[in-house]
Amino acid sequence: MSKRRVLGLFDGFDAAFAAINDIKAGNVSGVALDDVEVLSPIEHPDIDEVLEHRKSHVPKFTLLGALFGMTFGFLFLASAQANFLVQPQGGKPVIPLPSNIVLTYEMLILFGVIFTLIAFLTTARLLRKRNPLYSERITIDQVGVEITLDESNLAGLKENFAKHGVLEVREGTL
Amino acid sequence: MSLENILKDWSKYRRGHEEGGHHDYEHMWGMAIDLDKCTGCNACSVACYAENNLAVVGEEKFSKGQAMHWLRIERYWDEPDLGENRVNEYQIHGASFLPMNCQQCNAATCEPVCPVAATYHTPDGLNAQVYNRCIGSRYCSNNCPYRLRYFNFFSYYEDSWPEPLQMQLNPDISVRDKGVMEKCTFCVQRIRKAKDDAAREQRDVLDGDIKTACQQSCATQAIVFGDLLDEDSVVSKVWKKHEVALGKASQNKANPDKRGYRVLEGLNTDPCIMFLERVREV
Amino acid sequence: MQTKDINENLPWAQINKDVMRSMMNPRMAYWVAIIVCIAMISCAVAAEIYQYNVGMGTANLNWPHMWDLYIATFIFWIGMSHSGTLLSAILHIIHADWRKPIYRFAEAMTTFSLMTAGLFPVIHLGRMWNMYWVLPYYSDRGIWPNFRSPLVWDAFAITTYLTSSALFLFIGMIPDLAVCRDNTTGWRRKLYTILSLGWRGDDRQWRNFRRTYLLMACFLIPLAVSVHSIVSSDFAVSIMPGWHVTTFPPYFVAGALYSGCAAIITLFICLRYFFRLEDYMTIPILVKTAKLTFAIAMVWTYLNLIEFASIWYGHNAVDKELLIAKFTGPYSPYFWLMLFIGSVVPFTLAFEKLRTHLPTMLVVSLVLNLGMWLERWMIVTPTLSLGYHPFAFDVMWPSMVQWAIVFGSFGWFGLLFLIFVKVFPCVSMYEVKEMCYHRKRATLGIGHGEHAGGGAAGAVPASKSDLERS
Amino acid sequence: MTYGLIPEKASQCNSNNVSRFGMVFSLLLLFFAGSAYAQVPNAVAPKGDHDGKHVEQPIEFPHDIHARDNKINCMYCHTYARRGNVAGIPPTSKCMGCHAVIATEKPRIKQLTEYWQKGESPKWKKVHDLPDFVHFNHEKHLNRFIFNNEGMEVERADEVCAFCHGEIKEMTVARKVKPLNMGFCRQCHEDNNGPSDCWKCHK
Repeated sequence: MSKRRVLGLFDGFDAAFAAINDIKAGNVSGVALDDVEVLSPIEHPDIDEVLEHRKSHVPKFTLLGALFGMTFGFLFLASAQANFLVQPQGGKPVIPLPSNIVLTYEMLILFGVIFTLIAFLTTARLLRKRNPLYSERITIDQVGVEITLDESNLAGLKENFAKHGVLEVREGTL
Repeated sequence: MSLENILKDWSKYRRGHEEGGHHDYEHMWGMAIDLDKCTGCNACSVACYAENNLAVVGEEKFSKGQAMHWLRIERYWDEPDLGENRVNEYQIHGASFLPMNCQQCNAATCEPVCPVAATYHTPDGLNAQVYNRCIGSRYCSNNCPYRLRYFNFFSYYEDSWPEPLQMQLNPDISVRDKGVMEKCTFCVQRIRKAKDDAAREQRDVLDGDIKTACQQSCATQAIVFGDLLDEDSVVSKVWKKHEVALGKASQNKANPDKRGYRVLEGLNTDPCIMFLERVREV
Repeated sequence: MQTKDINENLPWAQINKDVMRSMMNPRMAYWVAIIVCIAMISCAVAAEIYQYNVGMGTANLNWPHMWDLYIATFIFWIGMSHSGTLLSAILHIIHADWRKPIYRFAEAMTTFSLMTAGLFPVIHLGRMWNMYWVLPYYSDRGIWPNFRSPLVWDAFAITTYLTSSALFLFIGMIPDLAVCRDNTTGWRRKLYTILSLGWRGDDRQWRNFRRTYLLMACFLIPLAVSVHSIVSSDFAVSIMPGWHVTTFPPYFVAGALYSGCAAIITLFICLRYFFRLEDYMTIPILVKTAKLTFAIAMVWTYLNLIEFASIWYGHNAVDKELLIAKFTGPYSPYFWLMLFIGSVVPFTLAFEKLRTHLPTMLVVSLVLNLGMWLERWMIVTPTLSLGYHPFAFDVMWPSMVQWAIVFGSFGWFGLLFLIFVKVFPCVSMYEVKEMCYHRKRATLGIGHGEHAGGGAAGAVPASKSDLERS
Repeated sequence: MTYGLIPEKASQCNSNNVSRFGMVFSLLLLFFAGSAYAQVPNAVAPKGDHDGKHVEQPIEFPHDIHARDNKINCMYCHTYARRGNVAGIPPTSKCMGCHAVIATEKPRIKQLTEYWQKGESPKWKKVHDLPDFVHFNHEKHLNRFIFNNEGMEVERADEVCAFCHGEIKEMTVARKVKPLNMGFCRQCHEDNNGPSDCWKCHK
């Protein structure tokens, strides 16, 4: 049984959500909520509700990056100071904490930001080839519902889409 | 390796100069300048120009304030209060002179602000300036309360030492190019030479081995130079006599015989040059 | 008169069209502006080449005036960079949605003024060809920068801030770049295809995007505050009177926000006028910005006053003498002018009539920026001319070389900004759409008025089908 | 003596006791002579190579004949090395001290004699030229590595010189074969506990 990918374009979030709620209620056979993706021009605060709280893992990376930046930053500074023997200056200690705190803080933020960026690029699946099922209307004002399903269930899905006033249905293979 | 260093010597690396600092000082070069002896003749300044390859910038730049006189004689005019009915027709006391060269502070404010660590403290207790490391941010000069650091605003080599004057340059000390900060070094080349000589003869550096150029040329011998760590050196005797000591920010002013003071001591820069106040006729 | 921040019934396709139009087909005036900027830059480059070859003395620096306009202008540009990202991040976190039409160019302003600011520490170096020694890199010579020096902190802070704010700007722009990608052809399409990183707007992308954007905003607020505190520690960490001031970090941050807000107003009016973005950069938003500027101006005034008061009552002879010299000495005309501009001129922003009148606002915002520039100059120079040691008291005025470089820096900033507005959307399209969407929902009594990041909003079913579009 | 290739103790052994393995080993080492370092007791040789250009000198002075074939100590001619900052170039009189009688018919010696008779000295060009802000002290280094170094004979001075000047005795005109940059100096200072104070070299 070959898998198909279907993109239905809706005129607004309400229609799209209604279609998804139908799927959620089990009215379309062979399509689970996990197969559904919503493509939209803006972020709708209800998307997470409708799609039942899919998780974002970015904050974990951010925390990791910040902790790494902090420890690495301090150890880097302190070890450079301990190995660079022209450090006795102004009667201050070789490893002065106040100034190292300033730079450690900067490093914390820098690595936090960089790790966040990397996490974003990977978790959002950016930097890959876009799949051909894409409509330029999505960046204007239409909301797309993209569903991966078995070929046999195609008819039922289309019926559901039509019921909720789909504007256009695009099909593609996986 | 670095982490090992940090863990092993953590307490040592955390010591400031109040607790003796990171390294044990081999010497602590210091000076005592007796202002009562100073006649303001500027011989020390000239000697400094000759010894340390100081560029002569010319009248125009000098008046603009772009000169580099490591040792400058500052003139202050006394205007004594002569009472209500007496007019100050002429200045009875004349000018006072204050020879100012780098104070070689132990807690130097110029050092921690240098972005590239071109200035630092040597194990001799000197405030070093490494010309070839300097990138010319001039922060050190801004942060020197005595304003004793000078900047090479131009390249002076050709103007200052036209053929054959370049032959008079001291080979033991670099000629600085534009964009570099410089300052009095306590004639470090002479200190190094004395130490090399002492090492060759396998002895310690003796008091009097080193004479800085300014000291050497001072007609009235107002300048005394030596090792403050050496109890018997002339300079430490003078310091002791006038109750001036490193790490001590104020003096007993009650006794007129104790004339010693250090410039702007209240800033806690802990300079290594002590001045003896001028004795005034009252 | 318009009372709403934005017309909620703006069709979404119209938003795309309007913003894309502002990016296309530069008019004659645009090219003239570009040429003017390049001419200004050439002045600076010529002056810099002269200074590089002859020496720093050509800038009329002397002993003890080791720093002058270069550092003052450096702080000015750093300050200018603060409003964009900092305000954008703060307003984002507190869900003030009126930021949405104006934050994009404000963030671009941040990035470009940082890029301008970063030039000045390099220009002011005596041996600028060795400037990389400030960076911590491994070398077999075993030498490192001095991590105690505020100048090294500056290098770290500016690098971090530039990286973070450029990333913040870029990440916030990704959905818009996808819009551009879908609506352009030729080199632009190629460029936007690369830059939009394959954005297709699916829920996974939006979810992670929001999180990332929020986290970045959270990082940027303390970062921006720390950056200008670090810049202030160039002075506050030193020992000199007039510099060694405890209130400097907040004072600098306030001054930074002040000049940045004024600059936002200037650019706001210019963009609104030249790109006919009246529908997006509306008067109510300008009024909000003006109110913010006024508030910050009063903070700045207050910090000035407590600085004077604490010096006066602190009774440190040297500090006090310097304060008196600022008010009466050779630099006093500029000091008074700065106080007048910084504390009196912003009162124009308190009047509804004046703050809705665009030409007045343009002039006021430019004057405020002049005042903030004077402030920086008055921080740097009077201290150098006085200080502790009486023998070193001196007065010095900057030479044409310095003025030319300062002048040219505005051209450099202008050029970068002009290129930006024609290559990237200077109004955030997707966020204006969100703003319209949420405001409309609020008007109709559904859900929240503002974007709430997927809170309880889902509890209210979206029932009216004509919500999203008019 | 096989310079620098056999460890100190082995070189002091009676040659009869040297095993075949030892001979093969030293032959192998000889094979890699180009990359071999001198063996100076209590010292770590600095690392690094440099491909310096050939310098045209007024007279092509053959270091190999003097130092290798005739085993003249470096300090015999560069006599200031042991008591001053610079090693110095010997005065022409020093050359003539030998060459008034030795190898007088050779073209280079004739050239030298000409200079001598005119009362001029050949204008030698500096090969190992450090920047002006570096103040290298030969005396200190010779003291550390030759005179105060236990187990070091003065005859082996060339091994110490080779630290920074390379195998001069294999060259005719000296060529710069070590980088002599700050990393080179600093690494050696670190390995041999030399001073780390900037002002020792830069002032």
